[in-house]
Amino acid sequence: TMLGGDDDEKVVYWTPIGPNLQKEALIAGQIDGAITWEPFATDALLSGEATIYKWSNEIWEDHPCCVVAVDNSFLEENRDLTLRTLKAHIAATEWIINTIADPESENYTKMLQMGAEFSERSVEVVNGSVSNIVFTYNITESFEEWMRVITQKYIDLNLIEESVLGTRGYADVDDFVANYFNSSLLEEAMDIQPSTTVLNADNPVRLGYLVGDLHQFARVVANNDTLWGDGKDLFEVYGVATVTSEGGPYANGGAVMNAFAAGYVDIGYLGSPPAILNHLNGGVDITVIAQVNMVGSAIFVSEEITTLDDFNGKVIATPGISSIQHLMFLDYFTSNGFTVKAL
Amino acid sequence: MMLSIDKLRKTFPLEQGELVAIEEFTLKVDKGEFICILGPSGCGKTTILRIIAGLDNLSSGVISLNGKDIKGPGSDRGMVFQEFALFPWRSVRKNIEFGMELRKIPPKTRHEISQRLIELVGLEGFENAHPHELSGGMKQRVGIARALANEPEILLMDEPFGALDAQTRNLMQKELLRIWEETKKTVVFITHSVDEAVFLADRIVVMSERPSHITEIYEIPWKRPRDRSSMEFANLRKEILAKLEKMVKAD
Amino acid sequence: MMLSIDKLRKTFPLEQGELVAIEEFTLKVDKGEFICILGPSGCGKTTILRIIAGLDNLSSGVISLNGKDIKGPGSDRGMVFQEFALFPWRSVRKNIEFGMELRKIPPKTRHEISQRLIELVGLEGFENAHPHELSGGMKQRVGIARALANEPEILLMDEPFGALDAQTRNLMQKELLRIWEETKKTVVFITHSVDEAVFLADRIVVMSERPSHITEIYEIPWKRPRDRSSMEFANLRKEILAKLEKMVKAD
Amino acid sequence: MVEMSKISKKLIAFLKPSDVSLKTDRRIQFVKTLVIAVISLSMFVMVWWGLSEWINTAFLPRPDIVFEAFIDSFQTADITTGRTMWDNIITSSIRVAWGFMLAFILAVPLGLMMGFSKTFESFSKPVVEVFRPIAPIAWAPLLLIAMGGIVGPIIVIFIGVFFPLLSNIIFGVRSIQPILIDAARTLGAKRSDMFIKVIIPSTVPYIMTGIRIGLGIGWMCVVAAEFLGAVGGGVGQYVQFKTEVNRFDQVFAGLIVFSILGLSTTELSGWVEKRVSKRMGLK
Amino acid sequence: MVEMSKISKKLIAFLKPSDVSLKTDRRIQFVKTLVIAVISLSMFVMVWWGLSEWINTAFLPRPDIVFEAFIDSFQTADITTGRTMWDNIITSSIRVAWGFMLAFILAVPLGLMMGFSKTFESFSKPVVEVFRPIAPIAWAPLLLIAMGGIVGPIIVIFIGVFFPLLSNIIFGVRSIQPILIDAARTLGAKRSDMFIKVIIPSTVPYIMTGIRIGLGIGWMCVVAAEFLGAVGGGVGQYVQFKTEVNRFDQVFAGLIVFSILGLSTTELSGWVEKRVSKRMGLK
Ligand SMILES: Nc1ncnc2c1ncn2[C@@H]1O[C@H](COP(=O)(O)OP(=O)(O)OP(=O)(O)O)[C@@H](O)[C@H]1O
Ligand SMILES: Nc1ncnc2c1ncn2[C@@H]1O[C@H](COP(=O)(O)OP(=O)(O)OP(=O)(O)O)[C@@H](O)[C@H]1O
Ligand SMILES: [Mg+2]
Ligand SMILES: [Mg+2]
Repeated sequence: TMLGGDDDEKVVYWTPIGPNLQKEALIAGQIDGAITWEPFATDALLSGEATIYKWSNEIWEDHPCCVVAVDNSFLEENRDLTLRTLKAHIAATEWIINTIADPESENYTKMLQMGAEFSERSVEVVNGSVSNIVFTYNITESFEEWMRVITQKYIDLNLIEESVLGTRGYADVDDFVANYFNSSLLEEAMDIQPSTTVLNADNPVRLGYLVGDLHQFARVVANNDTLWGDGKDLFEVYGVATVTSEGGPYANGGAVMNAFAAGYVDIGYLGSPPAILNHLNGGVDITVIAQVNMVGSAIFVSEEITTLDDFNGKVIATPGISSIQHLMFLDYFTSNGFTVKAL
Repeated sequence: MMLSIDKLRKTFPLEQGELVAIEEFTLKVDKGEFICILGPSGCGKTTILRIIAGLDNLSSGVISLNGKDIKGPGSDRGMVFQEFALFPWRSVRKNIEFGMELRKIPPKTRHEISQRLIELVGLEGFENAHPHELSGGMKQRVGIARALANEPEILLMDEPFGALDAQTRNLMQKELLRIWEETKKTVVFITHSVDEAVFLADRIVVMSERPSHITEIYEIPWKRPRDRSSMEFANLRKEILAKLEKMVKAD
Repeated sequence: MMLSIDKLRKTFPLEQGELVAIEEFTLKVDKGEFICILGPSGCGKTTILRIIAGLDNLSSGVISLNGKDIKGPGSDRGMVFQEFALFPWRSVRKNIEFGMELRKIPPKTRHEISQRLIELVGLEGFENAHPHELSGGMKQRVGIARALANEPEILLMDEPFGALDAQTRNLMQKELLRIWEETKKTVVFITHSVDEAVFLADRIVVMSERPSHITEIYEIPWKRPRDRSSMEFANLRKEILAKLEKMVKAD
Repeated sequence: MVEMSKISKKLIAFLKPSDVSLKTDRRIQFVKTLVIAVISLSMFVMVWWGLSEWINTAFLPRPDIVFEAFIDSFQTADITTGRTMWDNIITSSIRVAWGFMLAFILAVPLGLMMGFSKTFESFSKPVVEVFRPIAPIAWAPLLLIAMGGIVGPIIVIFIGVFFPLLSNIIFGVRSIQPILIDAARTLGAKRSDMFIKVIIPSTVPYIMTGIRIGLGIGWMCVVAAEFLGAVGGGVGQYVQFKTEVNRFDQVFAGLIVFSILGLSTTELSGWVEKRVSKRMGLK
Repeated sequence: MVEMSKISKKLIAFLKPSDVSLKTDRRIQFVKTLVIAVISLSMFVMVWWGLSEWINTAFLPRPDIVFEAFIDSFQTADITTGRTMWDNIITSSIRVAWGFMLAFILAVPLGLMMGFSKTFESFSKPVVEVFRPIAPIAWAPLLLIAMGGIVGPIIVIFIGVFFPLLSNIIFGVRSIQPILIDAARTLGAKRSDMFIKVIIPSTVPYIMTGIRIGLGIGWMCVVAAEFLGAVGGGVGQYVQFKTEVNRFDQVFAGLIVFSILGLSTTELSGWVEKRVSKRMGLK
């Protein structure tokens, strides 16, 4: 609307806007669409102000999304706490999967309320959202294959220089993925049993996560202290006290990585691409130890946009450069012949 | 009779009370006369000149030029300042033409007049120089030419040669007399140098310390150029010096 | 014989070639003598004084004090500057004590000496004033006291009274003679005022225009205080003035 | 300042020549200035009020609402940050103080050396000149990540204060009247004496000027650093958060706080400058 | 500048008295300065290189890598912004130019009036003094929202340039030697003559100084505004985005660009200042 592309060149503009503000920006006419995480895609859709151009599953089929990462020095000194935190993540994820499977249950209602409270969106929106997200925790073969693909995409887009792999001590992309994504802790964590006492009451694990991101619902559920008895939350059930890290919740995965770098975060929920990007570029010393979800993002647009060509000259909001949504946006439009420009 | 100052009194307000700078000053100056004013530092010489120029107001008394009361500055009186007060961004010629520009004199006439004045004060070749490129003596020549350009009836000069070295000063005194004789202006000239006053003046007005009045007026009927080494010169010089020194000593 | 300057020559480098400031300067100054140097502007008077002070280097020649070559400044020569050159952040007393501080003289002695000097130059009551609170004459008294505080054998004065008004200047000349008679220092005094030179000096050294040399040395055996209005004073004054004016005219 | 009053006196005299005594003149002038100031500020508030009613945009809240938000920000801890305005003011001030101290400790000796020794200057100037032209705020994003949200902002402020301070000190040393150096030499000063007894004291007024200018830039830097993600509060963070949630009354309250803080800083350093000048006998 | 060379000559002479002619001295000095500068900069690069190898952090990339990123940023459009460094430089410069022009157009007449008329000053000063102490960057978040990402940054720069310019102009009018006013009056100058023929010309050097200082602050403002969300590119935006993706080699490339731009601006305005002074006969 505001900026036209050249005649023979298709241009799409982007601007960083937090997902929780994107719908308002669209209504105010500042943007023509946005790529976003749930529940904000469903929220925009249900508001009647926008349509979904594509779900992320239609762009990258069955793509992984968020992961859990741990600061390496924290891991070294607090392996037990890390495992216990991980166990709570697993338990919470399983609870979500089971709950979604039974929409009639009391838990399902509770879950929607939790999601609504966390994301500051309505129960209806949350209800719509959860079916778009695939919750999981295992680090699988196909996950690792996707990580290789994403790393390669970053290299191809020159957001990562290939030589930096060597600088960080990896032989190649395969070596990087094999080492950086560590499934062994998950296996160890499976056997963890609940603890009667909280082991780190004075020194809670500092959790980083994103603003209103329902992909990271497991963390929300695990932090809920009405589900698990004795007024404890699920982390405490496994003996771990937690706290939201300094400056959190964050606007995007890059911010989580920067908070890791600044030493504010012990364990963090974030998208897998920023975990790759800022680890390789910024040397942020962490390891990815679990998956969180797959798919569950979307491009929503104003009614002016129905076809790919309609994007020419339009402004699309992304959560920020180092987010999976931004990478997907870049990949989708550049591979479809667009020039991508920052607004 | 052209300039008449009658019972001039000037006070400046202080935090507490007021400072009587000039108690009483009465003087009549004839057309074409060369008057020097001498007096101890701070006695009000500059103040009087500024009042004549219309830059300051008097507290009481009457001051008139050709019968008309002086109210504010006017181009009938030209002033030459000890600090030169040239406009640094204007060339020599432009400085001299300043007053004429204000009087809307056409550029051609302006140029002719300024050319004549530049020759009069001996600044040929420096027409386009800026003040910072000139020596003190040259600056003061510009100051004089600028004052003359308005064709004032009276020239007010406040220690114009005070900042010059001895040799340049002597030269400038002779130049001034030459110009004075050529232009026939009335001159009121302030100086600290008794020597200079005796060399230049038709009449020397000696002022007392503050609150000041006129203590003495010396008439000097000698013709010019005067001989500094003559007996009469030395004697008058000595007499006036003694008078001034007594005033400072009493301090 | 105390100060000996032999065939001093001083050049300054220019963009192209060099400027010969002083062609040749030869002079011997006796202990306790009062020497005045006169000469046209730019002839190198200041340069000579600075070379004696050790602030500048000579290009060729020999200059020695009591038989020892002068290499750099030293507290055996005190300098008084035309621009006063007082340290603005130091009080009168602290300015005077500057040199003594450097020589690590204990505070008590320092205080005694500075007190004596303050009395000598007549600055009682202004011990704790800062330079900006003083008049020009008072500043120069501090400059003299400061130079004397180092008990130099020779006092170098570069137009010390140039910035003062006529009356103050006359007073300061008398004061200087009084101090000179009390302290018996050797003095080399630069001035532009022939009057001042004749009033003060044992010998007057007159320099030529650049490239300069000594044109004449006048011995003045008259006793002090000298009478400015005496015939001999006026005559000598006239003679020297004529000589200087001729030089400037030739310019 | 001296010239100011001189010329304005001159100009007033020119505008309406009168022989009213200066003393009365000064009093009248003062009262007049005060009355005009009050009229001026009231008119300003009225125009603001009128504009905000007329344009009717959230971006320009009414003065009374802003005033309320201003008062409230001091009385109650804000829900988003958990801090009162006092806390924020203290945080921002401590940051500026730290950055300033670091800059002072480094700039003073470095500046004196650079001004004094040509060789040392030839050596350090090229490097200084690489860094000096970079707007200090340009370092903020990098430093906030590399040094974290606590030390990072302080370093940004340090950079901001350092260069004006350094330039002023070097300029101060260079501005010493050569004649004072000469005078000290004839009085027997050796190199170290010169440094301690002549160069440092005569550079003090320039250091003071550098401090005043540096503090102004220091405030700009703290604002920027807090906008960009300083950790631990601060007035800038308050304004940033309040902008995000569109509480423009509180944003304006924050701006008023900045105005007061900026004014206090310049007034304070101006006052110190004057006192020091006076103590050093520099009028 | 005059004092600088004067005193440093004096100081050199003091450090090692010698009668080497000044001409040779100057040449030797120049070559020496150059050699030392080269050594200094090489040492700087070497220390940087060594440090980055030693600390081995992504925050301090090796100089050769930064240099490569610098060159590359001019040659290829960046994938995140879709712009080359040239585009960014042009965008930032145009912003500064706009903000500067607005400030100039407003500050010059206002400053002249405030300096000239005491009454006008009493009236406008209180309002100016409310706004002046607010760090211009503090307005950025509000203005970026209220005015958008294109006009907003320009207004921030405008605010940044306006106040130093205004202060310098007022100070310039106040610094006019009263004696020049007197001289003009005795030559018959009326009020309007005084303004046009005395006050404006003698204020020009102060305006030039205000411009130089203002442009420095203008660059700080453009950087901050671009960090905080200006629309349409800019070097600040580049640095901001590159920081987010932790491409610190490119961040440093951006900082080098800032250094060059800042230096060019001061050099340029210094050159204009000199030329104007010369043309106006102010040496
Ligand atoms: N604007 C003023 N306000 C108050 N006092 C003033 C003002 N102008 C002059 N004076 C005082 O009036 C007295 C006379 O000053 P004036 O400048 O006329 O003396 P002068 O004879 O010219 O001295 P000098 O020989 O030093 O130039 C001095 O005591 C001075 O301090
Ligand atoms: N550092 C320097 N470099 C080049 N030329 C110099 C230097 N110092 C002095 N000169 C030149 O040497 C000559 C003598 O200068 P000096 O200051 O000694 O003269 P002076 O007799 O003291 O003059 P005045 O009476 O005006 O004080 C002048 O032509 C001056 O320009
Ligand atoms: Mg006077
Ligand atoms: Mg000299």
